[in-house]
Amino acid sequence: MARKIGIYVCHCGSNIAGTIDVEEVARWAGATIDGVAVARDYKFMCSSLGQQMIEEDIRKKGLTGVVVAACSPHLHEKTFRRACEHAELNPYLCQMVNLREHCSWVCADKAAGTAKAKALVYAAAERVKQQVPLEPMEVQVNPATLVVGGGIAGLQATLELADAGYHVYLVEREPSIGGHMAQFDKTFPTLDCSACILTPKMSEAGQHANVTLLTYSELEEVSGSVGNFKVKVRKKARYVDETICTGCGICIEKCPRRVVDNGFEAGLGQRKAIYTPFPQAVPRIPVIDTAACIWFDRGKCRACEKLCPTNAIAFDQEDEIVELQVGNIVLATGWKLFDCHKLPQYGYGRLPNVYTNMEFERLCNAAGPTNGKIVLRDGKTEPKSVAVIHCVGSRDVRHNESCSAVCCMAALKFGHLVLEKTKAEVYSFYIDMRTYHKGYEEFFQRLLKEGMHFVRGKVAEVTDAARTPGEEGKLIVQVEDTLVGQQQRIAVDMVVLMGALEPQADAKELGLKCGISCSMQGWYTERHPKLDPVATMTDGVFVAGACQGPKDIPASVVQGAAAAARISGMIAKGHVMIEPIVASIQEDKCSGCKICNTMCPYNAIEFDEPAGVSRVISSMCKGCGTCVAACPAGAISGAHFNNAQIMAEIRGILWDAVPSGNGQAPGVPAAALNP
Amino acid sequence: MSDPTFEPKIVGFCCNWCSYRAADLAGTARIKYAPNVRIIRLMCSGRVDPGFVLSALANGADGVLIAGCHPGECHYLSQNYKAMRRYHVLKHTLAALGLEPDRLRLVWASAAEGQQLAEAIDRLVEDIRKLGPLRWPANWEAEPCCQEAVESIAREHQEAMEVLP
Amino acid sequence: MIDTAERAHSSSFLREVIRETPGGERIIHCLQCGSCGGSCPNGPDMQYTPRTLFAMINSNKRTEVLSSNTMWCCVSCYLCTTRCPQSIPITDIMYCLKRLAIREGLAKDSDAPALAKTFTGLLDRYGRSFELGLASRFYLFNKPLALLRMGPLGLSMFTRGRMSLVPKKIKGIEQLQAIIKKARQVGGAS
Amino acid sequence: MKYAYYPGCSLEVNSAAYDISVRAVAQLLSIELQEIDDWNCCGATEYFSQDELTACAVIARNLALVDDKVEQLIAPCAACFLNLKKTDKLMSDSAEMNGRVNTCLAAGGLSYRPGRVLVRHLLDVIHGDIGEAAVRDKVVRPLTGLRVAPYYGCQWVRPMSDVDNPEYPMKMDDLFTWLGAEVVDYPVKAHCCGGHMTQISEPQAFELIRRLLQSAVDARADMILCMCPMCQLNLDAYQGRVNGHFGAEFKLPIIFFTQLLGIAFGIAPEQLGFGKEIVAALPVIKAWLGRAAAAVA
Repeated sequence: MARKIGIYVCHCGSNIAGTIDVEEVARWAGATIDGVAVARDYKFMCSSLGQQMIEEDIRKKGLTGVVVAACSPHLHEKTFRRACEHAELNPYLCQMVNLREHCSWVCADKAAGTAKAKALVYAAAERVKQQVPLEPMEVQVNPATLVVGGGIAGLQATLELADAGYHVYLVEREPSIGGHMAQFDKTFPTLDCSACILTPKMSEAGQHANVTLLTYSELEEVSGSVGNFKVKVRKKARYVDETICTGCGICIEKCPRRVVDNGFEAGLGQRKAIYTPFPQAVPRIPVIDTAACIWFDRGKCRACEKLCPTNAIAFDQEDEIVELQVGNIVLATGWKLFDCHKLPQYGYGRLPNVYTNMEFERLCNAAGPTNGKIVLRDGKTEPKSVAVIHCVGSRDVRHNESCSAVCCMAALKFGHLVLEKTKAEVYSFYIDMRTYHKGYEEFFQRLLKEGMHFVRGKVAEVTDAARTPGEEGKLIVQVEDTLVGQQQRIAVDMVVLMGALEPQADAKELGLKCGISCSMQGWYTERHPKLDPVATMTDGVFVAGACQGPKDIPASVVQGAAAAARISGMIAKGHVMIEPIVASIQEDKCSGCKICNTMCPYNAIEFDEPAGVSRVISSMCKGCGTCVAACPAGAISGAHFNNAQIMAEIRGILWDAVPSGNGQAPGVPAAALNP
Repeated sequence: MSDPTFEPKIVGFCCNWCSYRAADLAGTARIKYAPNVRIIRLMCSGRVDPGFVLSALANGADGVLIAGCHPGECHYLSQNYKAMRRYHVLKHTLAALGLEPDRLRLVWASAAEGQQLAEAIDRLVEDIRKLGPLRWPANWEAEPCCQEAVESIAREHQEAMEVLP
Repeated sequence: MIDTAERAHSSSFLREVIRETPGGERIIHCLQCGSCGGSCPNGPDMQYTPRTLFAMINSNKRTEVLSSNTMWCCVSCYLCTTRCPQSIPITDIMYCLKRLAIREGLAKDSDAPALAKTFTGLLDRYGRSFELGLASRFYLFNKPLALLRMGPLGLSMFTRGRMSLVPKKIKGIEQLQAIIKKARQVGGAS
Repeated sequence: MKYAYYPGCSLEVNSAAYDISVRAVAQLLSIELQEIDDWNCCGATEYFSQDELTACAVIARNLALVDDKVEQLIAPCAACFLNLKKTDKLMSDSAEMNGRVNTCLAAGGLSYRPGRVLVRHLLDVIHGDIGEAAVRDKVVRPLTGLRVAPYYGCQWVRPMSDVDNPEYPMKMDDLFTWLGAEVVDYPVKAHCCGGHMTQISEPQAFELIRRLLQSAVDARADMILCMCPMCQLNLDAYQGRVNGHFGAEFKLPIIFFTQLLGIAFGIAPEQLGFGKEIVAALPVIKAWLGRAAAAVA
C-alpha cells in the first residue's frame, strides 16, 4: 500500500529555528523524501493548534505515518502519540526527531545544523515507513503487595497500603521489624524519642488485619512481572513455634548462655542465646542463635524447652520456603554502617574510647546497655570532653564518594545529648555543615547557643601518643583548623566517629533478583532522580528509604508513603498497560541454539525441548533487544526496533553519504538489508 | 596527512536510558559539539547488531559510535557488557575486512554526563578526521581473508556471547 | 580529564601545576578539608598548609606560592597523600612546587634547595652520594658554624667507620653523565 | 631464589651494619643476592625536588643494569626502594615518560622496559616469600623477653601502600612475634623520623625524633628496630643532640631489624655489624641474654 507520510518541523520559538532553517527543512523534506504527502513547519508543534494541524492532516490526507521533528521523545513523544490516537492513527506510527536537544542546541553553525537536521528527518521518515501498528498490553494487577525491609520506610509503605485496604506481606531479615530507627535514642531536629514514635507503628503493623509479617525471613526468588509477581521467601528456622509462643519471655530469662550482642546493641550489650533483639520487638517471638546455644554447641541444656509454658520451643524446626503472589514489590532494605576499622588513623578497635555513631546511639538510649548514661568503656567514668568526627568514610573516594546526608544532623544531636546528660565539652570536627531541611539550620544555631564547639577540618588522626603532660592519658585529636589555617591538637576523653551510610552488602544481589540495577556504589537506581524517585526501571518494583541513597527519617517516610501511593493507584485502576516493545521469535527460523536463552537477564526466553525452539514470554520481556542482535539465525524480532526499521533509519540518516560499493555490508542478513 | 576540510559522517547508536539522555542533557546545557555524529536511539547498547555497524559503514558512514550506560548501571542489568564483548569482536572483524578498527568506538555515558559525551564525540570526530574518508576495500568479496572474516562474524559473535559476565 | 580542568579553570598556575605533576589533575577535587595540614609532621612550621596552598594555586597566586616555605617543610612522608579523601598526590605536588620554585629562583628561607643542589652535584660527579661527607661539604659551603656543632657527631660516626670523606666514583660515570646530559636536554631543565 | 641487590649509598658506609646483616640473614634464608654491578645513587628526595626526568633517568640506569635473568630486586633502604619502585611506576603509567627516560638511557647505551623488574623490600620478601614456618624453623635463640619496637618510617609503607597497611603496618610486628620477642604496640611506628630535616631545620627534626623515642620509651621498649638507614641515622646518631636540645636522657639502642633477626638465627653479633651504632646495643642484648639464661636455669 502506498505510504503517505506527514512531516512536521517545529520552530520551538527560536530554540530550533535559531540554528536550523526549519522552513528549508520542511520544504526540502516534501520535495526530496519519497512518500511524503505533507511537510509543514510551525512555531510550536506541541501547542493544541499544532496538534490539531497534525490530526486534521491525518484525517483529511489519510496519513499512514507521522514524523514530528521537534524536541526529545522523552519530553513529547506521549503528546504526539496521543494526537495520532485522536485521529485514529496507531500511536506507534508516529516517530519523533530530536531536533532541539540533539541538533539546534548543540550546533554552533546554522548550515551544519540544517544539514544534520535534514539527515535526522530523512532517517525518521524512512523508519516510520517500516513501523507497524502496535497495541499496548493490558495486565491485571494483583492487589497484594510485597514490602522487603521492616525499617521506617518499609513500615510506612506497609501501613499506607494496609490502611487503604490492600494486603501486604512484610518481609524482614531480622527477628523483629523496626530497623535502625529502633536503635536510636532521640531523633533530630525535634528531639522526640525514637521509640515513642516508632513502636506504635510497629505494633500497628504487627496487629493489622491486612499485614502478614514474615520476620527472620529473606527474599529468595522473584519471577513474573508487574501485576503478577511470584515470590519465594525463606523463613529461617527460629526454633520457636510462632503459632504457640505467647512471647512471655520465660525462655529468655532462663537461658544460661549470655553473648555479646553485635546486632542491636552494636557490641555494647549482651543478650541470651534465645532472644528478641529488644523488649518492644514485633513480633515478640524469640529466636535461638544456633551459634551461641549450648544445645547446638554441646548437645546439652534445652532449659528453654523444659521451662516453656506452651511447649513452643522446636529444636527440630527447619528453614521453610513460603510462596507468595503479589502485584507489586517495594524494596526498603536500608543501609549498613561503614566499617570504621578501615581508617586505622582514627584508632577504632585499638583505642577503647573511640566509638562509632551506632554505638553512641545505644550509649545514649535510656533502654541501652548503660541505661542512657554517657560513660567510657570502663562503664562508669563520665567523659569531660567528647569529640564528634564527621565524614568518616564519607566524601572519600577511597571509601564512599558520596555525602552520607544524615551525619551532620546526627552529630549535632549527639552534641546536644552530651551537653544535656553530662558536664563535658563537645567538639564537632566537620568539613562542611550540611543542615538543609526544615528546622535543621535552626537546630545548628541552637547547638551554637548551647556551646558545642565547632572546628572546620577533617580530623587527621586520633592518637594516644601524648606530646605534652596535658595530653597524658587522653585521646588527642589532631586536625587542621582550616578557618585558622593551623594544625591543632585537642585532647579529649571520648571520640565518636560518624561512620558513613553504605548500601547493604547484598543490595546488588537482591536488586538482580527483582530485576533492578544499582549505582556503582550499590544504591538502587530510581526511574528518574527528580521526577520519578520511587519507581524503578522495572515496572512494579519500587524503592523506598535509604536503599536508594543515604536518607534521614523524614525523607524515608515520605518515600515509603510515595511508593504506597503509586501502588494504590495501580491497584485501584486494576490493570496496567505495558509498552508492546518486546521480542518475538519466528519459530520456523529458530535453530534452537539457545544463545538467546543465555542472553536474557530476565529469563524471559524459555526453550521448548520437544519443539526444539526458544520462545519469548512477552510479559517478562523488557525489550532491550539483546537477544535480537544475538540471534545468529536472525529469527528474533524486536517490536518497534526491528532490523528493518533500524536499517531503514541507518540508510536514511546517511542519505547524503556515498555508499561503498553496492551499499551492501558483509555479514548482514540480506533480509535485514532489503525488507 | 589529515584533510581539515574533510567532514566525517558518523552514526551514533545511543541507548534509550543513559547515553541518549546524556545527549539530551548536552542539549539542555547548550554544550556545543561537532555536528558530524547523527544519533539513532535504541533501547539498549545490547541491541546493537554487528550488522548495524557494518551497514552504516557500507552506506557511507566514516565511523560509528556506540554509547551505553556505565558498566554496572545498565538499565537492563548487564546487557552493556554484552555490547562491550560484541564491540571487541567487531574490531577484529573490521581489521580482517581491511578497515581501520578505530572507526568504531564504544563509550559509556550516564544520563548525567552530557559534558563527557560531548567531549567523547569531539575526540572521535577528530580521530576519524585523521583517518580520512572510509574506503571500503574494493572487491573485498574476492579477498579470501575477508570472506573468512565475514563468515566468522556470526561464529565469533556467538562465542563472545556465550561467556556471561 | 586535564582538558576539562583546563577548560573549567581560569588559573594558569593551576594548569601549570596539573601539567607538571603526575596525576596532578586530582587537585581540582580538593575539598579544603585540611586532612593534609592536619597530618603533616611539619604542619606547625608551614607558612601555609598544603590545603591553603591549593586554594592559592586555584586563585593564581604563583609568586606567593612558589616563595612560600611550605613545600620545603615537606619531608615526603606521604602521610597527607595516603589520607587525602580525594586521592590528590600531595607529596608529588610538593615536589613539583619545589622544582618550579628552584627554576624561578623563588626558593628562599630554606637550606633545602642548596642542600639538594650540593647533593645532586655530587651525584652527577661521582655517581654516588657520600653520606655525611655530603653534610660536611654542604655545611662547609653554607653554614660553617653548624659544621662545628656537627663536629662531635661527625667524629663519633667517623670512629665507627660510618663516615667517609673520600667520595667513591662508579666505573660507568661517563655513561651516567651522558644519561644525565641527555635528560637535561630532553627535559629542558637547568 | 635469586634477587638483584641494590644496597644504595647509605649501606655502603654509614649503615654498613645494615648491609652486613642483610647479607648474613639472606644467606641463612637462602635468599641469593646478586649485587647490581656498578649501581649508582638513587638521588634520594633531592633529585625529584629539582628535575623529575633526570631523577627518573638516574634511577632507571640501575633498573636497566639488572641482569636480565633476574626478575626481582631487593633494596633494603626504604628511600631507594621507593625511588626505584616509583620510577618503574611513572614509566609504566605514562608512555611519554617511558619514552623520554629510555631516550636518556639510550645516550648511555641502555634501555629498560617498565615492569620488567619487581622492586621489593627485604622485610616483605622474608614476611611473604619465606613465610612464618620457614622463619620459625631457623630460630635457634628465641627472643623471649626482649621488648622491641618495630619502626617502619614512611617510604616503604606509604606511597606504594600495596605492601602493608599504610597507617598501621604489621609485617615487622608479625616477624618478631614469630621470633618470640615481645613486640610493643606504640602509636607512632609509621610516623616520620624527619628525613633530611636534620640538615635543614634541626629544631624541627629533633622534635620529630623526640616523639618517636619518647613513644617507644613509654611503651617500655628495649630497642627500636629500623628498616631504613635514614631512620636509623636520625634516631641513633642524633639521639645525643636531641638529649642536649631537650635536656632529655634517652639511651635507646636503634638497630636494623636484620641485626636482631641474625641474633635470633644464632649468628654472632660481630658478623651482624654490631658496634657501629652510636648508642651501644650489645649491652642491652647481653643483659637480655643473661636474663634469658637465668630464666632457663
